[in-house]
Amino acid sequence: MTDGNSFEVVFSGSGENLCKNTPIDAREFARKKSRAMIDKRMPLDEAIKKFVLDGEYLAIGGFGHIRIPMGTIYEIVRQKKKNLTVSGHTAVQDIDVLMAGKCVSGVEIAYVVGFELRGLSGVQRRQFESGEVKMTDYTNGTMSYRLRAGAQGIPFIPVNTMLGTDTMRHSPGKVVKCPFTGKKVLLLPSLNPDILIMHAHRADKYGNCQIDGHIVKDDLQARASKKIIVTCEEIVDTEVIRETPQHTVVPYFMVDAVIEQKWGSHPANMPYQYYFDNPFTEDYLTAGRDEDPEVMDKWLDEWVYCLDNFDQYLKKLGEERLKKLVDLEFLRGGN
Amino acid sequence: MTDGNSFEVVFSGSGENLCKNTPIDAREFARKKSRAMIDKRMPLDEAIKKFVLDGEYLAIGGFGHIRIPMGTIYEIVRQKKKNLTVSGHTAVQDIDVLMAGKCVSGVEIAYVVGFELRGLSGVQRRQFESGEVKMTDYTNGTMSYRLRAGAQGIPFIPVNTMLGTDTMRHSPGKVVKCPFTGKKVLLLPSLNPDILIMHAHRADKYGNCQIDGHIVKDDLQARASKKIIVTCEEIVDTEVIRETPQHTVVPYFMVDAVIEQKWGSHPANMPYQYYFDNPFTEDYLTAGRDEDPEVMDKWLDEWVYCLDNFDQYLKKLGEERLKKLVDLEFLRGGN
Amino acid sequence: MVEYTIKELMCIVAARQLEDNKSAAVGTGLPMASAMLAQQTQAPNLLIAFEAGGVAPQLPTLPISVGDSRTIHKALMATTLIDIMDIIGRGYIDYAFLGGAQIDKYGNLNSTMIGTNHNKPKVRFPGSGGANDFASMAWETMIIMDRHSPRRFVEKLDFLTTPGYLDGPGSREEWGLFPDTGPSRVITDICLLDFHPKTKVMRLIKTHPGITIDDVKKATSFELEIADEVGINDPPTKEELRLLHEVIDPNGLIFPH
Amino acid sequence: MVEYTIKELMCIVAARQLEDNKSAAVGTGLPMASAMLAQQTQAPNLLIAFEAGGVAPQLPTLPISVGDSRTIHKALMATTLIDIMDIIGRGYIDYAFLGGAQIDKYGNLNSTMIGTNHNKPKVRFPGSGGANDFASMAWETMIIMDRHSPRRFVEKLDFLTTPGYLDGPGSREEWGLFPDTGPSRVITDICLLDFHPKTKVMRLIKTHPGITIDDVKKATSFELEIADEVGINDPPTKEELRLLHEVIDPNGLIFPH
Repeated sequence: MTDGNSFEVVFSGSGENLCKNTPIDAREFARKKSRAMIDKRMPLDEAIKKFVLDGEYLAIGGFGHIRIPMGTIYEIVRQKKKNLTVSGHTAVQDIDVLMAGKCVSGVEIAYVVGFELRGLSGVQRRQFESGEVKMTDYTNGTMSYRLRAGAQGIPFIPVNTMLGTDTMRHSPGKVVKCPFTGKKVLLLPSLNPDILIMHAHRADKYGNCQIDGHIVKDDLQARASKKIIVTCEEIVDTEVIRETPQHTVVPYFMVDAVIEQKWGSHPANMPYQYYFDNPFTEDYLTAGRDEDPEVMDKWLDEWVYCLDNFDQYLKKLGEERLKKLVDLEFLRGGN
Repeated sequence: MTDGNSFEVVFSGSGENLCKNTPIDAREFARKKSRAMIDKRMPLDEAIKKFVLDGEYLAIGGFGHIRIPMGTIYEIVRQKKKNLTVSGHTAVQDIDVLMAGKCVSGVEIAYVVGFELRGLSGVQRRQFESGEVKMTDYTNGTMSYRLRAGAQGIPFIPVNTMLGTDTMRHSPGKVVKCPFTGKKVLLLPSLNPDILIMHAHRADKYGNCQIDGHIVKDDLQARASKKIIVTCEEIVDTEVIRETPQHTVVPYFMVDAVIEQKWGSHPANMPYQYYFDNPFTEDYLTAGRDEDPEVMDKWLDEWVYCLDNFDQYLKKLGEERLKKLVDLEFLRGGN
Repeated sequence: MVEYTIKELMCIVAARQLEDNKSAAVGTGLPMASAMLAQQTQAPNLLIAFEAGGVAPQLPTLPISVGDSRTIHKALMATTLIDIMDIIGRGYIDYAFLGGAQIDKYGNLNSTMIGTNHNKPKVRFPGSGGANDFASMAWETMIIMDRHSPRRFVEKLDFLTTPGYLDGPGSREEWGLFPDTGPSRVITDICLLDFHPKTKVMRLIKTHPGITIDDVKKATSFELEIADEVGINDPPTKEELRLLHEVIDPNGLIFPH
Repeated sequence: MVEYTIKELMCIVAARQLEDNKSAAVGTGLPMASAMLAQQTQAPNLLIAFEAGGVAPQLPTLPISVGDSRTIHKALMATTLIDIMDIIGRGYIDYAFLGGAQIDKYGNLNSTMIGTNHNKPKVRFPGSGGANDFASMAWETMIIMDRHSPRRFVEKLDFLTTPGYLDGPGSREEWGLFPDTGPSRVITDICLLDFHPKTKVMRLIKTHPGITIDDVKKATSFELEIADEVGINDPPTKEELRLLHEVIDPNGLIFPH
């Protein structure tokens, strides 16, 4: 070890890294998983009981109102999981329902509180503004970069963003000069969530998953996370996967549980299958914005606690309503 | 800037970074390219004249004997380009022909000289062992990681490989302790090649490219490189690209020239289209292994210099021979 | 005379700022509508990229989200969020097109919180989303601020979410942000601003019809630069309004009929 | 008695080392054939991944390259080289399966050059390829060396391309390589070796039929550890040979008929 150079840290942020896993922890975890093709189908409630533990760090697939695993979210609330730390990578209705159900004690934020064009969430504002939920701010890009580092198994990654801002000051990032070029970059710690919940277009019973359209970040989240619960619109034969291997986003050996859950992203948008259920989300937002928190509790009673599972939720929605979302997706009959 | 920490460099390698571009140079270059959809079709010889300049750093798409842009390689040799530095990311017949044509003065090596199961190359051994071609050694993984950094626009990237080996000692890498976890990692400089030559299954005339099967590294090379020349088996209407946007590996605005060149990877393997022309490669290797370098010069005369273009090369090969490679690919009539 | 709302005017003025043959990464709402309008007018070759992975879609209608399936409808590429960020980092995106809750004289934006304690904000906003990434790495940042008022155009932000020129000339470079980047335009409900090339302070260049320079000064808590000749933005043309209502937002998502 | 070649024996002995329900990233040639044979025998659930992006193909025949189209034939995933590297870095690959030109007592490999001057090697070999990455990040490294001789089993490598235990116990960890990783088996044309758990020096555990301990010592330039009981590798069974010739390599690419 011949050189005594050093590499100056010109700034250190004050934020806390809310995920305590290192890439080495994630490796040890991966080592114990079988590489065999095992049938991983199980009821959703069983999967949540087994794999989502109080106090864990949760990553959620999809983006905003797109391809988010809402069926799984409702089940986590139904089981009253506690003290989850959530990766808030454009987190919208997914995190909102979790927070309404009092499941969340910390969030690493890129985008929360907002429902994009639909305005702000009352539920999230109350919990963040009261200080009861811990926050560390990042950006959508840097949350992805942290996952990329976690997927690679490296403990940190340089980025060209956040530099000079309060977003940086309140993060755990450190600014250093590149030892090759002298350019300043921000180093951020990698991210290895305990568990990823995601919703795919199709999977086989072993967990090989395919997604249609933009992958957004599910590929990185899957590679970075220790455990994965996949719901999908359809469970297909492995031969279907083998016909288009280029289309596989997550290989089976990373996956712990597979559940067929048609409409599993409702009220969100499943590209090429169904569009947003906008009135449903508006009603939900309105309940959350009511000054009386019991209004939201009543919503949860009606749509989560009083139902045994997601199939009952779908029954309650009714076929007509769901069919209309398919028409909307295919631009039949207005936006 | 509040903190005076530093970040110890415990080792610095002695190797030279043979690519002088920084991510900032690559950005400035990208800024000048039009974002308009412009017809970029042109004859291959014109593209090479215009975009491949003596002394540049060249990246080559594909891997080993798979999906390499041989038509473009032959044209570079035909035009007697000089002093290219080549990214040798499992470089086999592609780099061999360039070196036989005396086009190469430096190589960043992950894998060279070998033709996998077919043994070593006489051409490359002579040029590397005489010291006439500069070498810096890396690995296949680290060459990809350097490209990923170049694609992200960061000047360096941490990796978990090469540590403690002579491969590391002879690289420009630096070993540091992670400022978050204390784990040692190797930092390598990012890579932004001057030019990428690649061969795709299909592209439109603007340069939107799709590849079938494993992408290997063409996606990263495209994002990292300043200029791109694409040859493809087929030029398709843009509507074809728009039908499966998930399948697009390189978007048009990165691309400088598009050339339809059926069989453009011969004698290599184009997945789902044609298999290796093994006898062709064996004959080529035999010529290169001859102690008399004129034997290789004769091969080049016959297959490159005496032909005006790749179409003449295909004519010389004959339809029967090419058709057989399709049969081999689809496992009709033996390996 | 053509009737129009201020929101329509803002969208149209913003669209007019975008040059042809350039590229834009756009946020939800007005930025998206402006970029789409520019494609229909002076910038037919404007490349639009969406944060969630959609590149150059043929948008059948205004997307409600930067990730929704409209953003990949007949797109040239449907990729990942990190790929879009890399593409911006590599210098392929000319315009970052954003909004915010507060802005300061150097074009820095707050979309994180109101209050003084980050752990217990008075009002919690969404945070950066992709805004900080876009404004850090794209060549230019275009900003739409929908209410120009002293509480939003402030001397000091409650939280600096997204970088403008940070502490002024040279400050972006000092922190390691890419050279020759930063905000170039601010479009508000009363005016159009750019940034003084030397001081990097926001500069009034055009007011909206009926607004005076003094109105703008009063609506701004910090001291603005004022261009030597302050122009007046042309009101929307009939064609611009038609495109907005019939082509861009036929369902009245942003611009109700 | 069954007739066999030494190459066949090496491939078969190597295959026998692979446990079921594990995963292997394999190089060209013997490693690939061994992993395929293990799938046909004691390790039907062995996951095979190829450097160029093929994961769990249904190999119709022996691929000639780690990237050729056979390696994605009816695969579960066809991805990128960097994704395979990431998957290894994340701990999903149990066996790196490699060869080399020289090896030292700590299982370090040279596949780069013979000579003393890196800029002007006496013999230039291919270099690392993916070998260094595999051996750095997979849990175990299995090594096949096709000629066990003093010039190949050396005290000091001409170039340390790919890490074994580097300078001995603790050395991998000191350089930052992942804990609890390193070479576990060496299969040669005369014997089978592992590594002493304390000293990390290569240890003879089984000879091939007809080979003595002394033969192995003479073929090795460094001082080997010798297991308390050195066994003898069982010769190939008829079934193993049948699988090799009829199922794995029917075209005689590696094992001519």
